[in-house]
Amino acid sequence: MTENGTPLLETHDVSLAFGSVRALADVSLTLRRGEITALVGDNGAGKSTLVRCISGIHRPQSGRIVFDGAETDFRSPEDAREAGIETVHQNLALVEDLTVWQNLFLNREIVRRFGPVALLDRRAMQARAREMVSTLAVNVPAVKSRVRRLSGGQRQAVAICRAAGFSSKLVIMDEPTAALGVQETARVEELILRLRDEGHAVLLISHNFAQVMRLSQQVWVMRAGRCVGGRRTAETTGEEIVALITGALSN
Amino acid sequence: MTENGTPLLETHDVSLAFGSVRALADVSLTLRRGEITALVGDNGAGKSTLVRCISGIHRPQSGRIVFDGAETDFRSPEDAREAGIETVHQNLALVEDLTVWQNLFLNREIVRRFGPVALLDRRAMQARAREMVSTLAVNVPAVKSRVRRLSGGQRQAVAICRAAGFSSKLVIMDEPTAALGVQETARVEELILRLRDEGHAVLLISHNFAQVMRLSQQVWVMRAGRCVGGRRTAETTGEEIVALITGALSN
Amino acid sequence: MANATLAARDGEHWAAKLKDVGFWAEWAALVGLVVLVIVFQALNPTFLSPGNITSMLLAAAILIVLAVGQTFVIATAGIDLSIASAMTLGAVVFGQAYTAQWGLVLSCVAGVLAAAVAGLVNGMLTAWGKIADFIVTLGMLSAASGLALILSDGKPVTIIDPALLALSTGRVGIFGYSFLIAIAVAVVAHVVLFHTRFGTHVLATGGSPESANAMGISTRRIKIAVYTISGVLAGVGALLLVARVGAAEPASNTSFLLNSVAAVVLGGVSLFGGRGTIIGPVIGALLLVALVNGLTLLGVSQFYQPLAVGVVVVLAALLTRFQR
Amino acid sequence: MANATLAARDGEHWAAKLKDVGFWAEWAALVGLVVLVIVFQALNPTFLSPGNITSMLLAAAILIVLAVGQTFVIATAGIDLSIASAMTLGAVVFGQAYTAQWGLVLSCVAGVLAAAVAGLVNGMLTAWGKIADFIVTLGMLSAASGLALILSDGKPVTIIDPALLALSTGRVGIFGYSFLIAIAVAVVAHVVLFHTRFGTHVLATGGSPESANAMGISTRRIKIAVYTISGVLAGVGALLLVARVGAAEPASNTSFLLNSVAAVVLGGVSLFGGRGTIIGPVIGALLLVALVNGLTLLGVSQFYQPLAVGVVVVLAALLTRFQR
Amino acid sequence: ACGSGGTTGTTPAAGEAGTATPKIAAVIKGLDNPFFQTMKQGMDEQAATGKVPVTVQAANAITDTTGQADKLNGLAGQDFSCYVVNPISGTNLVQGLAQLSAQNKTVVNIDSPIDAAAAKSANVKLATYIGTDNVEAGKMAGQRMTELLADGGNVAAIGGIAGDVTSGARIEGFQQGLGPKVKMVQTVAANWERQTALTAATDVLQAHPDLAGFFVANDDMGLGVARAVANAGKAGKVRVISVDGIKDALNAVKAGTLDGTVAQYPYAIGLMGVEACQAAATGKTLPADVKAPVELVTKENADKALAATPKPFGSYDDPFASLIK
Ligand SMILES: Nc1ncnc2c1ncn2[C@@H]1O[C@H](COP(=O)(O)OP(=O)(O)OP(=O)(O)O)[C@@H](O)[C@H]1O
Ligand SMILES: Nc1ncnc2c1ncn2[C@@H]1O[C@H](COP(=O)(O)OP(=O)(O)OP(=O)(O)O)[C@@H](O)[C@H]1O
Ligand SMILES: O[C@@H]1[C@H](O)[C@H](O)CO[C@H]1O
Ligand SMILES: [Mg+2]
Ligand SMILES: [Mg+2]
Repeated sequence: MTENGTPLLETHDVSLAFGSVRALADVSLTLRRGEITALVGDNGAGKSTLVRCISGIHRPQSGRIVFDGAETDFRSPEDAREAGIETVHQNLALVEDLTVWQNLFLNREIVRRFGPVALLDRRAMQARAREMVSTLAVNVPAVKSRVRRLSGGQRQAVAICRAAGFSSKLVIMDEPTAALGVQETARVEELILRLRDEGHAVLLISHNFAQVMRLSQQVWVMRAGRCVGGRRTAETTGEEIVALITGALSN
Repeated sequence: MTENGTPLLETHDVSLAFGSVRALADVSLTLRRGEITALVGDNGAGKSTLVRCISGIHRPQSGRIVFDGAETDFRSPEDAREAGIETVHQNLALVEDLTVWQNLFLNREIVRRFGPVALLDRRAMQARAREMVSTLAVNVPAVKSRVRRLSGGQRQAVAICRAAGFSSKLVIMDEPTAALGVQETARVEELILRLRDEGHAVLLISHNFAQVMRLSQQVWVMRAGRCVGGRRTAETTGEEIVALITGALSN
Repeated sequence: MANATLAARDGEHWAAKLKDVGFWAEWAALVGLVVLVIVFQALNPTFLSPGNITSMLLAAAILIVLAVGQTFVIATAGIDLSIASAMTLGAVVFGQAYTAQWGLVLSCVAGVLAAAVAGLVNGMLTAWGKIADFIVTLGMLSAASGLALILSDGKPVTIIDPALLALSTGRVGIFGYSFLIAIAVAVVAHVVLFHTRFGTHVLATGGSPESANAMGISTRRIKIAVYTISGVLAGVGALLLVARVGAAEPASNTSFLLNSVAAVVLGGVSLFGGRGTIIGPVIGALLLVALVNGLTLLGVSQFYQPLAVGVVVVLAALLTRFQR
Repeated sequence: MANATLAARDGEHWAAKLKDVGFWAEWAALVGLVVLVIVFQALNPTFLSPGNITSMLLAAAILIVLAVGQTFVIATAGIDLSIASAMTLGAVVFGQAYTAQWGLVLSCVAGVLAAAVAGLVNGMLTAWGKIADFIVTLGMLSAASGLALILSDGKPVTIIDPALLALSTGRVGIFGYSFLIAIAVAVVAHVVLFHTRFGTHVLATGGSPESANAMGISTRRIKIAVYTISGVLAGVGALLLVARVGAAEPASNTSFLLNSVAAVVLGGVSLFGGRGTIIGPVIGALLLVALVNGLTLLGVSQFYQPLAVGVVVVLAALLTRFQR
Repeated sequence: ACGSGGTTGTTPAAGEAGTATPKIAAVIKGLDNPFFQTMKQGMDEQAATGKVPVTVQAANAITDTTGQADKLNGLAGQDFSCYVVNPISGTNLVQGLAQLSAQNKTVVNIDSPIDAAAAKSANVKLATYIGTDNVEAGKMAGQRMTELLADGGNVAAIGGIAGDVTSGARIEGFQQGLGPKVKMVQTVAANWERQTALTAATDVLQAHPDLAGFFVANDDMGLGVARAVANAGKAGKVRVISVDGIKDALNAVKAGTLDGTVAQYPYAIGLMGVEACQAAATGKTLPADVKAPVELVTKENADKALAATPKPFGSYDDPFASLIK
């Protein structure tokens, strides 16, 4: 069951509406172990909403999500993180007033126990944080500076480091390289490949086709809240995907 | 003086430090009328900071900015907008709790005068807003919905519409297509070209080289707060630009 | 095609609104008020007698005016803790001017002006001094009541003026003049907030000062303006207060402070700024006044009244629980 | 190379901090306090006499404890308006228990528990009921003081207990026991806020609830916890209060409410949450107490005192004007 | 609650006694009520007459128990020899006073009594208590109300802050003074605020259309209640009696808008407070409990009261006057 290529996550007819806006309509798709799965679609197609359902922020109004063999009903992001899902949200989910290292270890803090009390091991976290950040960033921000001070790309690097830094079964990245420079993008792509090679499944959302074709094994396409098709990357072309996205081609 | 190809904006040795972080160090560059000028560089290189200086949010600690023949000393973004500079900021500068149309017309509201009182012409603004947005967006958001409800790409479309919608001499776009889908990106690129053809100067910040090479006439490269070089796009290659960015090539 | 979807969406606007819990949340104060009225009326039929309605509306007038002022400030994510003591200052200045034979009109102007200046100073200190709103207006709360004490030498001045008496007792049908003035203030405020550029800029300043700034809105000027508005309305409240009690006193009026903010928040306006209505706070003010009136009518013991007020306020607010 | 830059940057940390105006802003309350002390001492040498220092620190003890509780709430972008009336409730419950011969220890527990329950209810209503903090705690302000009135039948109870008397009069050097307790509370609070996971989560909840939530922090649990902490500290304040005045009274203690928030804000903590210190509010509390004490010592006329307090509070806050 | 306590009537310690002029500090209750200004006026005038220095401090609000204690502590550190205190509650100043007693400073209690048991346990020695008997004052109002309502009727009471002791004592006294045909139907708390009292009275009038009278715990509120009665068109039909005797209330009694006020004489209380300090400084033994004068002012004697204000129009017993001759 834990072999590469077997399904890790499946959504079955997941639907969610915000008032009169149907953000997700009967979305069914599959993510496999040891693979990079891409999710593409126009702006407002519902990609981020799906991510938020999988990572426990929203609860689908109908449909099922099966993760790691068991049906899940995440009542909170905490449940999803416990189950082994780390997410880089499109809005990054950083706390601007906290420092880089505090954000990296948010809710995963390293503590030292003194009898009944557990105190933060700031040193250890700062040292680890420095390591983590310097693998990705070029203009490395000081780990003690507040996230508020970072440039757009520096923030994105911090969010990615956080998701990659903790052992998990699935890493979801919602447009991880949108704000990144060339060098940083290259590093993140390396990181994504490394995660896959270490056996993690990765769900990658990206508007960058070259990137999708380069990295992924499977592509799912969303249009106006529906999942309108899936292809093995090796068996499709950029043109076909674009046609699916725009609706020129229907499944 | 107002002919295409003549300088519209020049920065001379502009510098700015935040505490001990030198975000800009003696940046000098030129933007010409009727051209698309690209500004590229790693994350944290100082691109957005430069934009914020030009559009009146920050004031340079030293150096001069010459716009449209006269030395400027914008004391506020209002001054810059008055002078004819519209900006799409990287953080979009939208007010989440206001509606799409309110954001589009923020500080440019259409009013109807009734003697001494000027009341908003909501109808007119909403109608114009619908037109503006539908030229760019694919999943067109309702103009009466609050920006808080929009997807990442929808927001970006709103911010771009706003900058493009008002006559100005210079339109600055800080990573305008970062969150956009394929179709939306294509539309924004069309828009940028149209703006140029209508005689506006455009300053485009982008990490997407293909885009930069496709659209711009001039490229400036920043590295760690400095402007390390400029090239006519026609006379350079993606490789040379990357070399400048990484520092493999110095000017 | 895009345009078709669009038209359809805007068409669904109202239907969607009614389904949307957020919409109901904005009207929670109204729902709360209606529930309260039904309960009180069932328990004591005098509650909805014309006489009692008149006196409730009269009692609410000052609070409505203050709540409207407070709404402007809160819409910019500020808070005016000095609103009640600016009112006290206005009342005392009016009283002194009146006693000094300045005549009614000039005295009114002086009273309103004094409160307006307190507001202006608040605005300038928050805008230029970059001091937190809470501290500036807390300082002003103290300073304005100190000034009121100094000016009045701590003594109330009885004001007997036929025009003021008419203001506090005259009415059109069941609506007393004071209440009508308060409603007029609210209507003007609604137009200003939702139908002028200034109003949009107020909401933008509260919603995201950086974005408003980036779009060239002078958030400083907006801050100064809203605090001045709050001051002016405190001054109007002062006149209504003097008319009502027939005297200008250096009393602290603290209950007006908390109640003005409570009315605004009960009216569905977020303390974090950027959103707001005028009708909400007006209904919030009516709710608070009706609550105390009803409890008194029912003869609820003085010891049980605070408890009842607390519980009802929370219950009314529970109706806003669906707010996002 | 990257790591070298990094080390250098972290090394510049302190030098940079001293140059950074934001750093000074955080210590503005301290600067304000020092300036105040110098001025008062110059004008009246009794100010820094050991006796006066002792009585100032004693007077500050309750405010410090409340300000610490308020800091936790404000760090999550909430506000506890009921802190002073929870204290009143705690005091009354303690008084009733003591009069009913429960013994000192059990009575103390009962008093603290009563205030803690008020806090817990605040927390549950804000977290689960999704009602604005301001309204919930405003309701509780009213409800808790109502309960206090009902329980005490509106009458104060005199408490004569040697242990409590020792608490309010005993001292080590110039430091009274009450003050030492307050300092102990502050130290524990500092450790909790900056050296535990819980503290980080409190700041994250205030800084960005959505982000905290997305990272799996239960912002609800945090909200409930901070309000409970605020309640417990209101209970501790109640014990110090009873010891100080020698009686458990259903008095409203409103000045403690505004002062507790003022101390926190003067201490450089933003009402918008996400940032905070403990030392700041402690100094803020000392500043407020020293101010009143100094003005009294100087014999500033009673009418001019509120004005002076207002002006000094704003001046002290002006030192934070460089805050970003 | 009345009558005061502690170990009173003590002679100040020998060291402090003698012919020296006392240095006096006074801590009174509030700022925004003329009652306390008149009290201060009495102190100031006696200070001028007797050529003794007096420093007067007041709490910020009539509810600010601990703030008042802080003020006392601020003064306690200085070299005053006599402290005149008007505590907000029975116990809020006890701790500070304990300190003073330990240093053998003279403590004079005026207006509101310090709780006897608390004073005793903290070893607070009070030189004397001078103040109004609030139950008695209420009783006078009750008796007057009964006279006015010859045919009986329903009355309501408007009190200060819920739970306030002074207010409670007055209302209690008022009820004791009522005859059998007059019935109390409701008590409402109006926070000592005129506007609140006006609103509360308006509401009570709605609830009890047959109401015949109001008793109000102080004049400031009483004027608001009178206004409410007038607004309801029931002037003259609904009787209003309050307590304090501030100038505006005396004028209102004269004009007939108020049916009576039980005048206290804060002027006399303040004045006697200073006299007590002077007497103590000369080593005299002070009487333990001095009843301040209280007079019922009605339309008939309003002129007399107005002419004399802030002093009482009748004669009253000042036991200190002879001591400092
Ligand atoms: N909280 C919300 N309330 C109301 N509508 C929402 C909410 N979140 C998303 N939507 C709507 O749901 C739709 C899908 O949004 P979503 O963010 O999932 O798009 P997306 O595919 O991630 O787009 P992008 O590529 O621009 O990020 C959009 O029309 C958006 O306006
Ligand atoms: N307000 C600020 N306070 C402190 N430091 C800042 C501030 N704004 C930017 N910086 C720092 O200045 C440097 C330049 O930032 P800037 O945002 O201009 O980069 P950028 O070139 O736009 O990068 P990106 O491509 O990631 O958007 C960064 O190191 C950043 O951390
Ligand atoms: O006796 C006084 C007066 O009645 C005043 O009006 C309120 O406080 C009491 O102490
Ligand atoms: Mg998205
Ligand atoms: Mg940038």
